[in-house]
This record gives sequence, structure tokens and C-alpha cells, in this order.
Amino acid sequence: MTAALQLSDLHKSYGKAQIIRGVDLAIKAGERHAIIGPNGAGKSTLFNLITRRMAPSAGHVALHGKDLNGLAPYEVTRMGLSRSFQISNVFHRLSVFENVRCALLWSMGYRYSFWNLMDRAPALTEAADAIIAQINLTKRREMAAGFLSYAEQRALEIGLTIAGGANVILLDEPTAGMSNTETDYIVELIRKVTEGKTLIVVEHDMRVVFNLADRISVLVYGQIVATGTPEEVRANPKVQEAYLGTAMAGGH
Amino acid sequence: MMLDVQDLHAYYGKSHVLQGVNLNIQEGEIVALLGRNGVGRSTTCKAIIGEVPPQGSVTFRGQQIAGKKAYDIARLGLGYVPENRDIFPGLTTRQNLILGLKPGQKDGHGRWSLETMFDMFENLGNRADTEASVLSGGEKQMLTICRTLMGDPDLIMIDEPTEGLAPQMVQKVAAVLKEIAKRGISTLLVEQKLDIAMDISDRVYVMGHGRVVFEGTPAELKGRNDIRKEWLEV
Amino acid sequence: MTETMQSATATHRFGISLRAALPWIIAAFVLLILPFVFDAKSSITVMNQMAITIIFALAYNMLLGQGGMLSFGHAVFMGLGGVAAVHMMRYVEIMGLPIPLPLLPLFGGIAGFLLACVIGSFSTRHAGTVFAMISLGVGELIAACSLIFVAFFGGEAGVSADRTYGLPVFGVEFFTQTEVYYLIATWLLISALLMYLYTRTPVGRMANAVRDNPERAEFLGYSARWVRFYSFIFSGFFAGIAGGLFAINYEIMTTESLTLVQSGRILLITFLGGVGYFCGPIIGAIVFTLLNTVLSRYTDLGTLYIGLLFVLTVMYFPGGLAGLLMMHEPVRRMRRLHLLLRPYLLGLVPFLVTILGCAALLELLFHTRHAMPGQSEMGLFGVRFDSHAILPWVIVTVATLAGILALRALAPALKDAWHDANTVQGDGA
Amino acid sequence: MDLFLVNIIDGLVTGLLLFMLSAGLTLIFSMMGVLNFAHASFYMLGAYFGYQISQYMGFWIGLLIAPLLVGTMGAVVERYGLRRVHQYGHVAELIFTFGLALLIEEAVQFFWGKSQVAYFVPQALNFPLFAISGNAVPAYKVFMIFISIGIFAGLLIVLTRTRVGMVIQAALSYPRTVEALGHNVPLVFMCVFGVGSALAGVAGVIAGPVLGTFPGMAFVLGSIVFVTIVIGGLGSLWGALFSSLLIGWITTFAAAYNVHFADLLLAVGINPPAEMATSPWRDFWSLTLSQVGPILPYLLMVLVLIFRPDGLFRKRGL
Amino acid sequence: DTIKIAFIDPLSGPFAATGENALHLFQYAAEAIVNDAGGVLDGDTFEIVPLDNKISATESLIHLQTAIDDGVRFIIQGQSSGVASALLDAINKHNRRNPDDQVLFLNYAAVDPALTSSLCSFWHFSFDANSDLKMSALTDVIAESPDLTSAYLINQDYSFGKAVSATANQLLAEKRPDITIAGDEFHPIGQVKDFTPYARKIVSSGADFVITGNWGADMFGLGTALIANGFTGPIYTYYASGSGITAGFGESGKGSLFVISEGLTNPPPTEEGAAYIDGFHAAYPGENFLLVRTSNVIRMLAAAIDEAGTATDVQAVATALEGMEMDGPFGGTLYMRADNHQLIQDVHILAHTDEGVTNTFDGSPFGLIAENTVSAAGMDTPTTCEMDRP
Ligand SMILES: Nc1ncnc2c1ncn2[C@@H]1O[C@H](COP(=O)(O)OP(=O)(O)OP(=O)(O)O)[C@@H](O)[C@H]1O
Ligand SMILES: Nc1ncnc2c1ncn2[C@@H]1O[C@H](COP(=O)(O)OP(=O)(O)OP(=O)(O)O)[C@@H](O)[C@H]1O
Ligand SMILES: CC(C)C[C@H](N)C(=O)O
Ligand SMILES: [Mg+2]
Ligand SMILES: [Mg+2]
Repeated sequence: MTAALQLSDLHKSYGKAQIIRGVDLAIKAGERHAIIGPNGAGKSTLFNLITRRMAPSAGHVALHGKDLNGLAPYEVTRMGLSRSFQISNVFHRLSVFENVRCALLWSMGYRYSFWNLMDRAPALTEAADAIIAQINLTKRREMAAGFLSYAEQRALEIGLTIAGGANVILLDEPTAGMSNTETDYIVELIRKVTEGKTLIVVEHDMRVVFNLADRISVLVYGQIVATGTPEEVRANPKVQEAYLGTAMAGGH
Repeated sequence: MMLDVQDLHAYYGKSHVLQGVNLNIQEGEIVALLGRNGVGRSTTCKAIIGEVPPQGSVTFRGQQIAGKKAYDIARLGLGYVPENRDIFPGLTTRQNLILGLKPGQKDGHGRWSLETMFDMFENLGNRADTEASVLSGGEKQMLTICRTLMGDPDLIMIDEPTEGLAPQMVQKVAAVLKEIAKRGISTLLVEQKLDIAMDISDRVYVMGHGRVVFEGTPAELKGRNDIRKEWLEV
Repeated sequence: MTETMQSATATHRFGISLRAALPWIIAAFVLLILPFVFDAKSSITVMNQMAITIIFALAYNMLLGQGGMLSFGHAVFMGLGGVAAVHMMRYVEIMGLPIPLPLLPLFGGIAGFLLACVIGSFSTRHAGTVFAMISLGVGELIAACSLIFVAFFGGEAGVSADRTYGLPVFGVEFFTQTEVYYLIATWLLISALLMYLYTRTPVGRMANAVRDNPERAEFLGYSARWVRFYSFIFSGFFAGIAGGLFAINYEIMTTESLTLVQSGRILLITFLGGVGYFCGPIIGAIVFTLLNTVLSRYTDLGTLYIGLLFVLTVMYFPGGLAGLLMMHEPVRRMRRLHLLLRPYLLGLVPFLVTILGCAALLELLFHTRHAMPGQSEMGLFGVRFDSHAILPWVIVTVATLAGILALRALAPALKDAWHDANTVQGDGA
Repeated sequence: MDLFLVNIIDGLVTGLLLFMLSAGLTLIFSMMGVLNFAHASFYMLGAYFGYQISQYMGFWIGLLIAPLLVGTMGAVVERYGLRRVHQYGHVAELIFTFGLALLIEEAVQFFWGKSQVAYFVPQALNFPLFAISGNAVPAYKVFMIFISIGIFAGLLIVLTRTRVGMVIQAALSYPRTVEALGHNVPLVFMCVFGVGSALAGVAGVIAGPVLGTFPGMAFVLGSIVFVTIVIGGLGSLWGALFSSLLIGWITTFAAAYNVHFADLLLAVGINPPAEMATSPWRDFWSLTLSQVGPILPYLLMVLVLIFRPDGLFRKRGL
Repeated sequence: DTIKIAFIDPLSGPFAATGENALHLFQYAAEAIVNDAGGVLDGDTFEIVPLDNKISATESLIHLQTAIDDGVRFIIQGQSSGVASALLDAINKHNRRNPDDQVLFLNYAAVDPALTSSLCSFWHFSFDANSDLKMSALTDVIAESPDLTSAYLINQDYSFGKAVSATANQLLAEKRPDITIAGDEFHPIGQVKDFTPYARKIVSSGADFVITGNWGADMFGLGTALIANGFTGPIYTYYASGSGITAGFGESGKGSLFVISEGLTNPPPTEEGAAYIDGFHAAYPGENFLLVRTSNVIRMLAAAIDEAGTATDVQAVATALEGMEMDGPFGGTLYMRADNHQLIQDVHILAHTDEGVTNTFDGSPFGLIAENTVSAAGMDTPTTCEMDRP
């Protein structure tokens, strides 16, 4: 079986600055994979390369065995890949409901249709409301997304990402800015909606990472220094030194 | 007394977000402001710095600052690190830092300089001349903190400084905050991560429903399960 | 923001309800009886003009309001649509094609649509300033070409044709303005309805989303460029329809209908009405056309007043006239409009006095400066007097000052009333 | 060849005149993000003020005072108008300046009438400085060249040696945050707008006597200045200079040489239609380069935007 | 009663100055010639209704419709032949469809010859000598100046400019086949900011005279650029006077600027003419007394209305105008040709000068003095007009 996502010898550099320096990674379908690493290691850049937000300097990304080079982000998205952003990236002037509904449109087959009226598609409305309920924003349903508080925007960000029902989901620090209890809730939610799907998550909160991930990769300075189960990674001295710091290694 | 906030109210349009906040900060003190998402902690900071029109009394070193313009307040020595990072796009890391300097202020004349910043966070030094909007999330976080420090404030309000930082970096920031306090700078820390906040702050306030519902030392808060249940957890 | 409100109420009902159809039925009825209410020839002339402007403004707002694309060259589509319609009119006449006149605007629409396809293919790649400047450049290019390519555009004199070329439709030959009125009104109703429905479709909605955040839209599966392109070509189509109607109404298309001036005008009209609302451009077109007609008839300072109107609108009512009306929507829903009635009525008189007083001062000033010696008599609001005498100045100044003072005195009460009307009893958050 | 040289000089002067206008607009449009359609109106005000002052105190005093007046007016407009409108976004600002342009034109007509006013080149500079094979180059043109260079150098210094540029740029995205760092953003905006307007005023005083001072002078230049700064790349002073000169030369040379498209068509082997008078293609056969000259800048802009949306000079490359 | 006459011409925008001046001339003519003399018919007065068309054809048609709806029966227009032909087309259609409220078009300045030939209409009267007639007068004069050998033609790129160029080519070839055409060029109307490159081209082409139909800013720009860049030969123009142009040229235009136009005002040949000019200057101080034909329009219209005995049946008025003949107070005889509705009058070549000028322009000491006169210009040129008569 081909991997859900296969990165081979991926490079990215800006001028002289090499950000991603040869990443090889295969993620099986249905796997929950976490990527951790110090700030500026290139995690978000990796996401950007996978989702074609930017083109790699060299190397390939394959989704379900299909090479993504040369595709536009929306084409990748249509292949069933969905991502969230580290810094909330929502439709500021649209209401929470509209935001979520937009996220559902393509996957529900509406495409560029100008012969359907959305008001007359109950399934759409119901699906959107269900997502809003899941991310606990029902009370803010009609509020413009730009007016939400920071954490509420983060929740909406996750809502947009999971709405389309993609089978490969990339989350970039989904719980940043959330309180502990919020975090627990969101982790549960993520676990629930990604059941049977492929998940890749970048996170600095180790509770989340160890809680959620089947396997973990550690990215340091643009290279993967370790990949393995949570236990393996935690025990890896290289990882402790480069990332977790001594304090964390013993914890949890 | 550095900062004294009495009966502070603030509105967004019709919604009454702050409903009488009282808090104060002494010289060299680190004070944490805790609370659930959306209770109005960020709004409190914004009201103090004047980004949101405040109603009530805010005194900084005995001087009333409620109603003053944000830039005048900042020039009095109050620094604010916003939660959204607000990195200025189109400018490089270095230029972003330079903008932290007050008008007329020269680099290296205050407690901090570009040098010290780059030493402290070498990520920033490596990317000094990169356009700042492409920095990684964590780097941006460091940059905002440093940018405000460049203005050499006597009191700094930091909104979620550790958000998006790797564990190592979190410890680094905590150390920096302690260092800041050592240099006699007071800090108002808005933090989500309880453990860190409890660890480094001298006193904590807990907010709920637009008011302060608890005030005390971290140790006291640890002992108050009821408060934590009701106001800090869902 | 009304968009969200509308969808909020709409989403709970599916299927066509009477309530949703009611505004359209009323509109159709109003359009039907208008010529009987205002039966003067000149009012029909104005109404035709208004209806055409409404279609154009609605089409323009598909770009600006819905899609966030600021265009400085939209007149090109209307102009080309018109020119195409005129040529079609001539061919039909010469060749005796069996195309009845009422279908002619369709050709204008198609011409606008095709041109939009060509231009949109490269201009919609970007939004923001780049789009705006491409539209400016393309607009100027085509406008300039229209002067150079006389064979198609007719040069300075333009191209003209005769709408009464035969083929009477149910006996109507479109000799009179009234007949043309009903033709235009029908097209207005159809176009407006289609454009309204477009805002309710998935692409129409995505146009909003792309306006706000094109990048995120791409990560939801939509190509921002294609979404913009759809808005662009449909907008071009309806602008072309407006052009076709224009051609029928005036039977001539000249090159200046393609220029920057026309494009700027439609931008102003749309903004005046309010870009955030579907009915905004309609209000804008009606008010602007009326104002233009009235002002050009009664004063030399028309442009000055219009300039002032725009400056003041943008400063105090950035949502446009529709925004001003919509401010009252929450109050209306709470059924508390009556609370505002009294203060509004009270304020109306001093308000009018102030406005008219200022206008009168300007007129006086203008007259004293520009009147010929010995011709110091001027007429204002139906009164004739000597502008060089001191009395009219005193009267006008005193009236204006009184108006201003009265307004200031009434302002607190008005504010309170507004506050009262807007606060819900017993509401916490 | 001599004519070529003369055209180079003429084009240079035209380009530099355009630069004086676009320098102010670059400052305003690219830094403050304001699509200021009233910019050319400030230019017109400069010309009229210059004219009025020169009636009493001569050209040179006018050159000194008129820009100051225009700059002050610009600052006032920013303070009491634009600042309010700024929060509603670019379209609102644009409409505001549109309305303002209308008002200024009306005001000018009110005070100075609808005809061209008699504003002339000062006597001191009204002589041919030198001649190239019979083609005189007036001293005034050389004077214009020097003024433009001066303005360019001055702006370059202000923008590179001070923090003003950075403050404005930062304030475009996060004004509140910039204020919270201690910068008086409103004041900076007001000053920049004032200076930008004053520059337009200088251009007006200088161009008024050569290009004519009449109420339509603003409209004539209204959109070409936008074209200039867009081609150059928003925010780039060098870009503005480069594209001004480019446009100056393009328009001058297009007008200076009689190139017929018919020759081109023949050269590529297309035969003229038999019935020229009724052929739908007849316009192509009578087309000349000087006819299309004025639209070349627009064509250039569209091409530049399609292939290099940031303009010829990269963004922010002062 | 008042008889309303709509004046549809630019009163704002770049061409406002000439439009406003013309409006005042008409308003004065209506007062001085008709109203102060007791009106027409039994005391009906003229009222000029100004309608600003911003020199746009479309805007003009909008005004035309409103004017007709308001009961206006006479339309005056002149600035730009493009607008004139659009108006004419609309008026033809209107009169055909609405026999009850037909209107007449009195054109005082649009001189594209097509208006009185291929486009000619029963409802249209041209009171200015059309550009062919003017060119024919001009070429008569040129034919007698043997030292002129090389011509440069430069015109605005639109119907009128093209007409000027075409006729100049044709007539010069007929009358002076020895003259070479050094250049024959069109520039976009109202778009050229700086005429220096054109001037350089003209100077270096070696032409010794220039013919141009340019008007407004295009005239001023071209003229000043020519003189500033060392052109010394005569510049023959249609419209180089008033609206700031005369003052703008001042001393520099002396001896090189010539205008082809009608009417003698320096001095006026009759007492009546002199009094009329004085009256105008008293009523509109500081304004130019140009466009003598404005008085002809009003005078002939008044006479036609009186003759027809009606101001509402414009068909009768038109018939009265056809073939009308009268002596104007500014010299020569006015004769309205019936076959093409072109007014036949004396055409002069006027020189820009400050010597012996009483009717000065733009507050400067300069004005126009006749150097050559062609009387009843074009009286017997054949016409290609095939007029549909109702
Ligand atoms: N366009 C660019 N030019 C130069 N450097 C860049 C560019 N884009 C990103 N970088 C650098 O690449 C590095 C990796 O950035 P990235 O956002 O991928 O980090 P990250 O691993 O997501 O870190 P964080 O955990 O802090 O979000 C950073 O140091 C950043 O400054
Ligand atoms: N501009 C705004 N307009 C309207 N409501 C707002 C606006 N900004 C914030 N709010 C609301 O005010 C409340 C308090 O917001 P604030 O940002 O102060 O919360 P917070 O305590 O900082 O939460 P978080 O942890 O999410 O940052 C929230 O419920 C939010 O929805
Ligand atoms: C008034 C004139 C300048 C109009 C010009 N003769 C034309 O026919 O277009
Ligand atoms: Mg990241
Ligand atoms: Mg917050």
C-alpha cells in the first residue's frame, strides 16, 4: 500500500538560507503523526511545502502516491488534504456560520455552481451547524469572525480545517493560545474527527503530542533527526538535548 | 506603586467586556493575569494602553493615564506586547526592532540594545535582515517581546508570551522575564500556561466575567481549588 | 453584515416563501404603476436613465461589494455592450433579421461577457491594487482605442441606429419613451433578480470569502482566481445589458461612455448607495440620478454640491445611504422605531434649514461674484431678490445659524433616543 | 542625430516634471496606501497659488510660498478629512479624494474663472540657454531639471536616514501597535500627506507656466501619475524616477517621429484592402505612432502588471 | 410668453471657458436684439436655457430629451462637430416620431462640412461658415502669397480635424500645386500635454507655414510650443482667439498668428455694431466679444418667427429661415442657403495684433484685425446635400 503522504528528499531554501535540508518521511494512511522541533526548525515550512503554499527548491511530495509538484493549493486541497494555519487565517468579515459553510462547499460538491441556491440546501446548513457546535461557537454563530477572541479564532481555524472532511489533515499548533481545559477538549475533538484519517500535527505542547500521536518526527534545523513512537522519541538523547530540554525529559 | 487600575470598564460596541477591573502592580513585581479564554484579559491590557477606550481610573506612577493617547502612555514608560504578534510586514527583523525605539531614542542608550536582543535570541540574530513576516511563529513571538523591550519600558504588559514557543524556548522566556524583573521592571503577564505563570509570578489575579475574582500569591491560588475549578477550568 | 443577517433568517426556511418573494412582487408592481404616477414626459426620461444606472451599479457592485475588486474601467463593458447593441440594431435593420428589439440587450450582455472573459483572463489573477490598476490601464486603453478605431466606434460622433426598425412586438414599435420604459423596467427586474440570486449561490458566496481572504479560500479547494473570474464575467454581462438598454434608450453610443469619467461615476454612485448591501447601488443610482437632474436644472453649483455630498457621505456614513437605513434595522426588529420618530421629526426642520441655508449662502456668494453688473437680481427657492442688498444675506445667515443652533440643542435628545431605542431591557452581555 | 539629442532633453524634462508629481504621490500612495485622486488637484492649486502670488511678488516668492500653502492645505485635509475616513478602508479614502478633487476644481473655477490664466515663465529664465542645430533649449527647462534632481535627493535622504518611512509602513498594517510603541502615528501621517501635497504644489508652480494653468489641468494628469508610480513599483523612489523618465521619453519620441503602421503592415506582407474607405480595417492603415503615443504608458502599465505585479523595481527597494 | 431656447454646450470641464462665453453672448443677444426691442410676435421674449453637456454627446441627448419635455422648441449647440452630429441624428428621429412637438437645431459653431452635406437635414441650420468654406477662403489668400511654399498640417484626430486636413490638401493642390505638404498629421484630441516634440518636428521639417483647426488647450499648446521653439512663419488657425489664448500669445503671436472667422469688430462697420459691442462689454465686463454669429442666430431666428407668425410650429419657422437674407451689423450680407441650410457670409483672415484694436480679448491689448476678406464665401459651391423635407 502506498503511503498517504510521502516526502522524498525535500529541500527549501531562500537565497542562501537553507530552511528544509533534505526531508524524507512516509506517513501511512490512518496514522496520527506529530512533528515537533525547536522554533524556526522548519515545521510550518514543511506544511507549506506539502500543501503547495510554496514550491520546494528540490524534492517531491506525493499524496496517495501522486506527485504534487506543479499543483496549486486548491488542487491539492481537492485531493482530500486540508490544513490549518499557525496564525489564524479565517474570513474576517464573514460570520462564523458563513466561514464554516464556505469550508464545506467544495467537498459537498457545490464547486463553482451558480445554479444552486445555498438557502435551499438544508444539508449544508445542518452540516455547518454541526461543526460549529463541535467547536463550541454556537453562541457566536452570527458574529463576524474578526471580532472573535484569540482562542475563539483558533477554534474556528480548526473548524474550517476539519469541515471539508478531508482524509489527510495537517494541523499547525492547533491548541496554541488555548487554556488547559480547552486544549483537552480540542484534543478529544481532533481525535474524534480524525478517526480513520491521516493526521499530521505540529505542536509544542508535549501533553498534546504524546496524547495524540502514534508516531513522532523531530525536525531540527531543517532535518528529521528522529522518528518513532512517543516512547522512543522521548528516550532519544538527541531529542532531549535539541528540543525537550532536561526539564521535560523527566516529566510526564 | 507602578500601576493602579480602579474600576475599569470597557465596551466593544454594545457588549460590556470589562465590568470593573481592579488591580495594581508594584515596582519590580511580576503579576500574572489568569482566566479562561475570552474573559477579557487582553482587553484589560488594551484598555490600559489606550487601544480600547477605558472608563475608570488607570494611574501609572501616580499619574492618571486613562483617556490619554496610546503613544503618550507608551512614552511614559509603559510597554505592551500584543497577543497577535502584529509583526510589521515589509520590514526586516532589525527594522521591526528599531521601531520599538521611541522617537528620538537611540539604539544602545537604554537597558537593552539590538546586540543584547540578538544575543539573547540567536534565532533573531540569524534572521536580522530577513523580512519579518516570513519568520516562524516562535520567532515572531520573540520578536514582539524584544521589540517592546527596545523602547526601554518600566512596566511591560505581555499577552501570552509563551504561546507557540517550544518547551526550551518557554524556559528561556521565563528566564528573560525574571531577568527583566531583576532590572527593576514590573511585568503584567497574561498567560494561559498555569505552571509557568505560577512559577515566575509574585502575585496572580484571576479574571471572570469581566471582573477580577481572585487576588493572591501563586501559593494561595494553589490552595484554592474552588477558584481554580470555577474560573480556570471548563 | 446584512449578508449574515439575511442568511440567518433565510436558513431556517427552505423553498420559496411569500416573504422572500414579496419585495420582488412589490418592486414589479411599483415599476408597473410608476409611469402613471409620474406621467410627465420628463419623469419618464429620468426613470429610464435611473433604471439603466441601477443595472450598471448593481453589476459594478458584484465586483466591488461582493468580490472586493475595485475597478476603474468598468464603463468599458457597458460601453462595448452598447456599441455592440447599436451595431446589432443596424444589422437587424439592414439585413431584416427576425430579432425583436426587446431581445437586443442580450447582445450587449454577450459582448460585455466576452470582453470580460478576455480581460478577466489576466486581470483577475490579482486582487487589490494590482487589479485596480490593471482595470485603470485597460479602461484607458480601450477608451483611447475607441477614438482611434473609428470604423467600429464611430469616432467623436459615435454610432447610432434606429430602434423602431420594425418587427413590432405585440403591436409595440417603441416610438415613445413610455414603451421603452416598460422594456427597460422588465430588463431591470430580470437582471436585478438574477444578480440577487447570484449572491445566494456558492460562487457568489465564495466571492465574499475570496474578498476577505483569498489564500484561505484556496485551501478550501477554491481557486481565488476562478472565483474572481466568475464575478468578473457575470458583472461584465450585466454591465453589457445595461449598455444595450442604454443603446435602445438613446439610440446612440459614443466613445465617452467608455471613459474613466464614466467608470469613476459608477464607483461613486455605488459607494453613495452603500457597497455592503444589495440594495445599496439601487438607492445610490436613484438618488444620484434625481440629484443630478434637479441640480443641473436649478443651480450652477451642481458639481460642488455633489462633491460635498460624496465627501460628507464618506466621512459620516461610510456604509452609504443603505448603511444609514440599515442602522435602523435592529431597532426596527425590536419594534422600537416609534421611539425615534419624534426626535427625527423635530430634527428634520432645523436640518433642512441648515442644509438649505448653507446652500443659499453658497449661491449668494456665487451670484455676487459672477453676476453681471446691473444684474444683481437672483432667484432662490422661488423668491427673487437683489443679491447685492444686505437683507438677503442677513436673513440667510441668521436662518442658517438658527438651524445649526437648533440642531445642536436637539442633538443630545436625539442621541438619548437612539440609545434608548437600541438598548434591550434586562440584557446582560 | 541632433534632433535625437534635442528629443532626449525634451523627454528628460517631461519625465522629470512627471517625477515631481509622482514623487509626492509615491510618498502618499505607497506609504500611506491612500489612492489619492486629489493629488493632481494639489498640483493645480500649486499652479494657481503660484500664479496669484507672482502677480504681487513675482515668480520666485511664489515658488517659495505656494508649495507651503498647498502643503498646509494637504495637512489640513488629512487632519480633518482623511484621518476620519482612513478607518473605513481604501475605497472610502479614494471616494473622499475623488470628491475632494471635484471640490478643488469647483473652488478654482470660483476664484479664477474657467479660462486659462496668464501665468508665464519668469523673465529671468525666459531665454534660450543653448541651441542644438537651430533647436533652442530654454533656460527654464534646465532649471526644471535641477529642481527635480534636488527634490529627488531630498526625499531620498528623508526616507533612508529617518524612521519616518518605517513608521508609516508599519502603521499601515498595525497602527495601534505602532502607537503602543510610542510613535505618534496621526502626526506622522499628517506630515507625510502635507509634504506629499507640497511636492505636488512645487510641480504645479513649475509646470503651470509651461503646460498652462487652467481648471482642467488636474484632470489631464490625473491618471498618468498613477501609471507612473505603478510601473515603477509602489514605494520605490528610484522606480518612480525611472518610470517617469521612461514615460517622458516614450511619449516624446512617439510624437517626434512619423511612423506609419501602414509601413509596418506592408513590411510584414499585408496588402492594403481594396476598398480602403469602407474596409473595417481602415483605421489600422491610417494609424501613426504619434496617435498611439499617449496610450503607450497605459499599455506599458498593463504589461508590467501582468508580468511583474510588483512593478519594475521590487517592492520597498527605496 | 417666453420662447425657450436650449443652449446645450459645455459649461464645466476643460472646455467650459468657451462654452460659458458663448452662453453669455447668446444671453446678451436675446436681451439686446429681441427682448429689449419688444420681443417677437406679440411681445414674446426669448429665454436661453443653459444646459451643460460636458462636451459629451450622450449628456447632450439627455438634455435634449428633458428640454423637449419642458416645451423647448429651439436647440442651440456648437462646440464639437461630434456632439452636433449626434444631436442632429436624435433630432431627426424625434421630429419624425413626434410630429406634434418638433424642434429646430441652430448650430453656431460645429463646422464639419458633413453636417451640411451628407448629414444635412431640414431641421438643422448652420450659422458658421463650414470648414470647407473657411479653408477655401484661406487657400484663396495663400494662393496669392508666393513666398509660402511648404505647408505643415496638424489637426486633432476627429471628424472636424480630418475635414480640415482633407480640404486643405485638396484645395492647396488645386490652387497652388507648387506648395509641398511637409507634414499632415493628427494628434489625439485633448490628450497631448506638451506639444514640444510636434513643434520640433515642424521646425525641422522646413515648413514655412502651418494650418491647424485645433481649438481650446490644443490650440494654445501647439501655438506656444511652435513659437517657443523658433517657428517664425504664419500659423493659420480656426480658433486661436479668446479663452486665454490671445493673452497667452500676447506679443509673441504678433505677425505669426492668423484666424479665419466671420464678422468685423475692429472697428465694426456700422454704428449698430459698435453699440452692440459696447453693450455687451457693459453687461459682461471682462468677457470677450467673439463669435459674432451668435447675434446672427438670434436675429435671424427672431425674424423667422415673426415671418412664420408662430414659435411653436417649427416647420413654418424653418421654412421662413430658408433663403432668408439680411444685412448684418458686422459687415456683409447673411444669406441662408435653402438647399443645405448653410449660412453664406463674408469670411475674413484676421491677424493677431495690438495695433488699432478696440475690441480686445482676455483683458490684453491684443485682438484680431481683418487682413483679407472673401465676401459671401462659398456662395455658389455645389452641394451634395439631399434634403428630406417633411
Ligand atoms: N521567505 C523566507 N526567507 C528567509 N527565511 C525564511 C523565509 N521563510 C521562512 N524562513 C525561515 O525559515 C525558518 C523556518 O520557519 P518555520 O515557520 O517553518 O518554523 P517552524 O518550525 O514552524 O517554527 P515555529 O515553531 O516557531 O513556528 C525560520 O527560521 C524562518 O525565519
Ligand atoms: N473587536 C471586538 N468586537 C467585539 N467583541 C470583541 C472584540 N474583541 C474582543 N471581543 C470579545 O470580547 C471578549 C473578551 O476578549 P479578550 O480578547 O479580551 O479575551 P481574552 O481574555 O484575552 O481571551 P483569549 O484567551 O481568547 O485571548 C471576547 O468574548 C471577545 O469575543
Ligand atoms: C467650437 C469649435 C471649436 C467646434 C469645432 N469647430 C468643431 O466643429 O468640432
Ligand atoms: Mg511554525
Ligand atoms: Mg487574549
